[in-house]
Amino acid sequence: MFDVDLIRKDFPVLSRELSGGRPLVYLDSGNSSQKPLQVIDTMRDHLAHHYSNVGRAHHTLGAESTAAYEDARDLIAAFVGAPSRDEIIFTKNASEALNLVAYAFGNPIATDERFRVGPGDEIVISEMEHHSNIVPWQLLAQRTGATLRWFKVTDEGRLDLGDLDDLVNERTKIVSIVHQSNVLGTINSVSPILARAREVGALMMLDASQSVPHMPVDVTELDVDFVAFTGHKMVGPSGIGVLWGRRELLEAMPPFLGGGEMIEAVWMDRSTYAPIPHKFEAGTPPIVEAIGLGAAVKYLTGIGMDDVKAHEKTLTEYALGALGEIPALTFIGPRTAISRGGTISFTLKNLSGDDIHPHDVGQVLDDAFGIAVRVGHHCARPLHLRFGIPATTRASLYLYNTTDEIDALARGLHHVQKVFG
Amino acid sequence: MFDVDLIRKDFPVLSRELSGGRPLVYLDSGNSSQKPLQVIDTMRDHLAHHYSNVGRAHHTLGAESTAAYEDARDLIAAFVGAPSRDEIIFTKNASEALNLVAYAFGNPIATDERFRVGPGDEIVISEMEHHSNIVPWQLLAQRTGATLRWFKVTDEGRLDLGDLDDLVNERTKIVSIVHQSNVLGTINSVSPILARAREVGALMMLDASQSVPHMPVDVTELDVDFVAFTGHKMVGPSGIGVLWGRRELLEAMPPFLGGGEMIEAVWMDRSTYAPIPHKFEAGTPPIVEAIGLGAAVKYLTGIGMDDVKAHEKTLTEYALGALGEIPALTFIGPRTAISRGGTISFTLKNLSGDDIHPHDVGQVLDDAFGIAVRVGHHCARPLHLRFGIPATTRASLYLYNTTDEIDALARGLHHVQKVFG
Amino acid sequence: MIAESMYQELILEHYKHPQGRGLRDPFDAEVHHVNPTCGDEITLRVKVDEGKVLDVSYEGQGCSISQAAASVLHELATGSTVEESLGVVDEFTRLMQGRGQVEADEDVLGDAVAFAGVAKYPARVKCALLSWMAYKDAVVRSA
Amino acid sequence: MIAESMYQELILEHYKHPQGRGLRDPFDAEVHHVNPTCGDEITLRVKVDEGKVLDVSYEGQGCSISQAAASVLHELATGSTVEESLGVVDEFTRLMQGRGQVEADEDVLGDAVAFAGVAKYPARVKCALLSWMAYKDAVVRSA
Ligand SMILES: Cc1ncc(COP(=O)(O)O)c(C=O)c1O
Ligand SMILES: Cc1ncc(COP(=O)(O)O)c(C=O)c1O
Repeated sequence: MFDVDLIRKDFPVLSRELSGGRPLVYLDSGNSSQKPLQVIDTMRDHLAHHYSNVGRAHHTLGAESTAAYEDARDLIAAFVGAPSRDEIIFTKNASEALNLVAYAFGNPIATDERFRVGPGDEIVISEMEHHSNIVPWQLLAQRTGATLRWFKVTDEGRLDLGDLDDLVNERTKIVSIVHQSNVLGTINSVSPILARAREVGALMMLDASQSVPHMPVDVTELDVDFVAFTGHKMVGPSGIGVLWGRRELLEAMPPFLGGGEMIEAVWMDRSTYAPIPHKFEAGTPPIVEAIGLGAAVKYLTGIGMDDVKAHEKTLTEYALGALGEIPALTFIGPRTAISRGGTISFTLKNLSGDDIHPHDVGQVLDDAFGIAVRVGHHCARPLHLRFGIPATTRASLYLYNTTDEIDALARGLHHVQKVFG
Repeated sequence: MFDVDLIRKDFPVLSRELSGGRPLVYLDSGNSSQKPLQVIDTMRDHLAHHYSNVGRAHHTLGAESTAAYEDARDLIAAFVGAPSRDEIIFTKNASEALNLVAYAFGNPIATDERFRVGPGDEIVISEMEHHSNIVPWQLLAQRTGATLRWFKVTDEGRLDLGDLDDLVNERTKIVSIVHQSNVLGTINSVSPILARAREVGALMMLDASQSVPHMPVDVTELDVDFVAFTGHKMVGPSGIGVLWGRRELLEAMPPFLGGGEMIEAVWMDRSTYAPIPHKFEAGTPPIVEAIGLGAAVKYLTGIGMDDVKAHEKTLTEYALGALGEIPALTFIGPRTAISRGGTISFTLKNLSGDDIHPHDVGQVLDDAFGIAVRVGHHCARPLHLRFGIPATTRASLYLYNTTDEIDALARGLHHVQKVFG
Repeated sequence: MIAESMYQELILEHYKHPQGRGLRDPFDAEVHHVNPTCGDEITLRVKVDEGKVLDVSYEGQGCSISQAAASVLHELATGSTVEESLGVVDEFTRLMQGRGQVEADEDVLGDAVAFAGVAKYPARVKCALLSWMAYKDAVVRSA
Repeated sequence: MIAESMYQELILEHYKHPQGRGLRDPFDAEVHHVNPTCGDEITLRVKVDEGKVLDVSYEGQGCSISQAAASVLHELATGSTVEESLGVVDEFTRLMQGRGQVEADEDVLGDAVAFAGVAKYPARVKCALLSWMAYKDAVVRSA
């Protein structure tokens, strides 16, 4: 049984009192989530009693560290339904995972036709992407002369697939799209885009940084080619991210970072590379961080991702209702809890109709009530440009949030309107 | 006063008993070091009470996390004498730092002449490099058609500078050399190479992964252009490394990984980039890991790097003496403690003169006595090829090691000779 | 509201009743500065005569911090000497970039000391500095 | 020496007294396998007749695990059927790649069960498997 009060006890920071006696109301999990004791103590225990470098273990600590690190890979593979544990590549965050794939294209070392990119070739993203799924592709386009194109976003905050057949065409090498928007909350439906990508022989990548933490995600069912996500948003530690990719593609890609662990044999003038996943894990990996992420997915699995999703859906409906009643509050993103997650962005005016800058909203919420929201463009500036606003206020919900906290937010926003009235 | 017994109390794992009642004798710090409570608890406390994403903080936890993360940058800048904190770039390990610099070269986006690389241009490394300072340059050479060249190593395990003027010449774009060898222990003298590099207008990078943990290193004094090192070898956590570079060069380099935090403004078709250090820190950084590394350098500074160095010198002299008495043991690397650190590699025969494979040496040391050494090529296969051996056994010393542990190693090696006699 | 709040009464006052707002003639230099990360903008003019700042006029949009900072700047700079005012700019910059660890010199800063709480929030420091950097730029160009 | 030691008496015995070592004629296939990470090498020949393994002969260098594994392989495979021996190879591979979490089937593996402790050390698994993979390869080529 999902019991949010019990869950909250696992997260020490949630019972913290901020200066001035403000209880913490953490509504910024879309930015980064808090960590349960189960994760924190797993990391602490490993650091204190079992730590060593992994991979080339010929001693007890090395064997323990390696086992824990590779067990984490198993746990994560199972968590996202990867057909093979070898397809789980540990990176430092989702951004590295996205860059890793982007750097595989147009690399003179790449021999596989699918990764050749030059002038005339096209890369397709969307207007609702996080900068981490925009800039790597811009850089790729600049390096190779390829053309970057993108899906538009509708006024309701959905992907505009009207020009799908034009956008994704025979020149397209890869389509990389966010699974759940970190601003709008929109969950994109993958299959129509994937079908078109397959039709024209393009590869498809999903930025699942905001979906894997919040709902059951199965890469086999999704059937795309690459999926990126990040540990710190899913009750795991910072410093660890994941790239899942199809074995066959990962094997066809050139190496990215060179160094220890990713090699098979090295001579001064040439090298051969280790099989996946190690081929893409150069140097000492984020060992304790991977182990922490393993503990995180164990924790989430223990609770059940279906229940996490259901809880967040209830909260989202409640929040859309409660915030929707605030006069002069405008949602940016879907107004109903259908095909959307618990990431709720909005703009706010005072009762005379003047804009209140999100910076001011966020700071007063924190100052006065200890409510943590994110304000700004949330690393999705083009999306804000599209809506003609410099910034929004964003409340993002997670398994440990409550309707009381949403009530507190609503009260806080009324107060903000008074302060800047 | 340096007191190794007190220091050992800070490292919980050092009082661990392995199965069968073996006390742990950890002689594998060159691979990865153990962590003191000061580091472990700093990380734990941050994760449990202050954690949030950094950078765009508009709430209390965000401000606390950002302050801790940026304070760590200050601590590390001070630790290596960086002229400016902005020159300290957090990476996931030393390997990423080395790759970051290698990818700056021959990138079509690079506009600065010094980073243009193509056929006819040369890159110089050495035969004693770790794979992480070989493979990135091989990949660069393959991407661009440039030529990779290298210093040879003498029988004593020193860099052979005999052909310095030929190797480093007008065609050389960059020289990247290890500061202290992770196999031989050799500390390379930087100035003759640097002088020649300056003469011909080449840049110079140091792989200081094995020097920064073990002696005072001052990047301003060294006067090179780039220095890479890694947290996990200097009593810090996994998942964090550092690139130091001259401001002027870091500013001239193209961005490496694209994404959140490294931008100034993003449009769909172009971006401008944040000033250093953030320009090279795409995505959510290893926040808690950087904070842990800050605690690590605080710890090392508290003890004093001069004392750490002196302690290790004493141990190294003792170890060279004690192991030197074992019949049929051959050192690979300098036989005296002059210009060398406490990384001691060797091969071993049994008393009938047959080679004992290092794998067997390491495993029996662990099995029988709980002694952790590293065996294999230590990610420096070309160096082993140069000495005509597939592998060595390596004992690497750190501030928490004792002469008793070296005695245990010597006894252990005698036992190994008996087992495989 | 807690004691160390960033939102001092004074900041809100200046935000709601900005001093000297509006672009005026005559002027020696006009600059336009933008904070691309949050979209705050300011257009600022200075009129200088014999080392004295005769007017600082401006128009802009952004959060209360950036707007109030421009208003306070107007008050402090107008009527003082260029040299004095640049001294205040330097002290204000030092305070803002001190990550909450720098003690503000109230004698130099006057009302601008109300912004001390901003220094703890790196993302807000740029808001506070926007108009001040624009002013420095404008003064240099007016010379 | 501790109980769960990787160095079972049996492994050391085979290492010190390798069975069937040396390259012999006649043979149907010869292969040469290398473990590039640690430099272990093996040259291995098989002689097969009507589905029966008549001889497995080999020459190699490397650590005790890789050498003993070849010796044990020789004992198990020689005289058995190709099919049976490949079953043993599969079970041995499963054990080695089980990261210490797989229960060995002693009935199938016989003496090779002594290598169970190796599975905990990923870096050593390749040593144990070197000759067995070479054998599988040779059998395929001999067909
Ligand atoms: C000399 C040297 N360079 C580079 C590295 C790579 O460091 P990391 O594995 O942290 O990337 C190491 C250690 O593994 C090393 O010893
Ligand atoms: C949708 C989306 N993609 C990518 C990222 C980047 O993740 P990270 O910062 O861990 O690299 C984020 C979060 O910041 C995100 O929300």
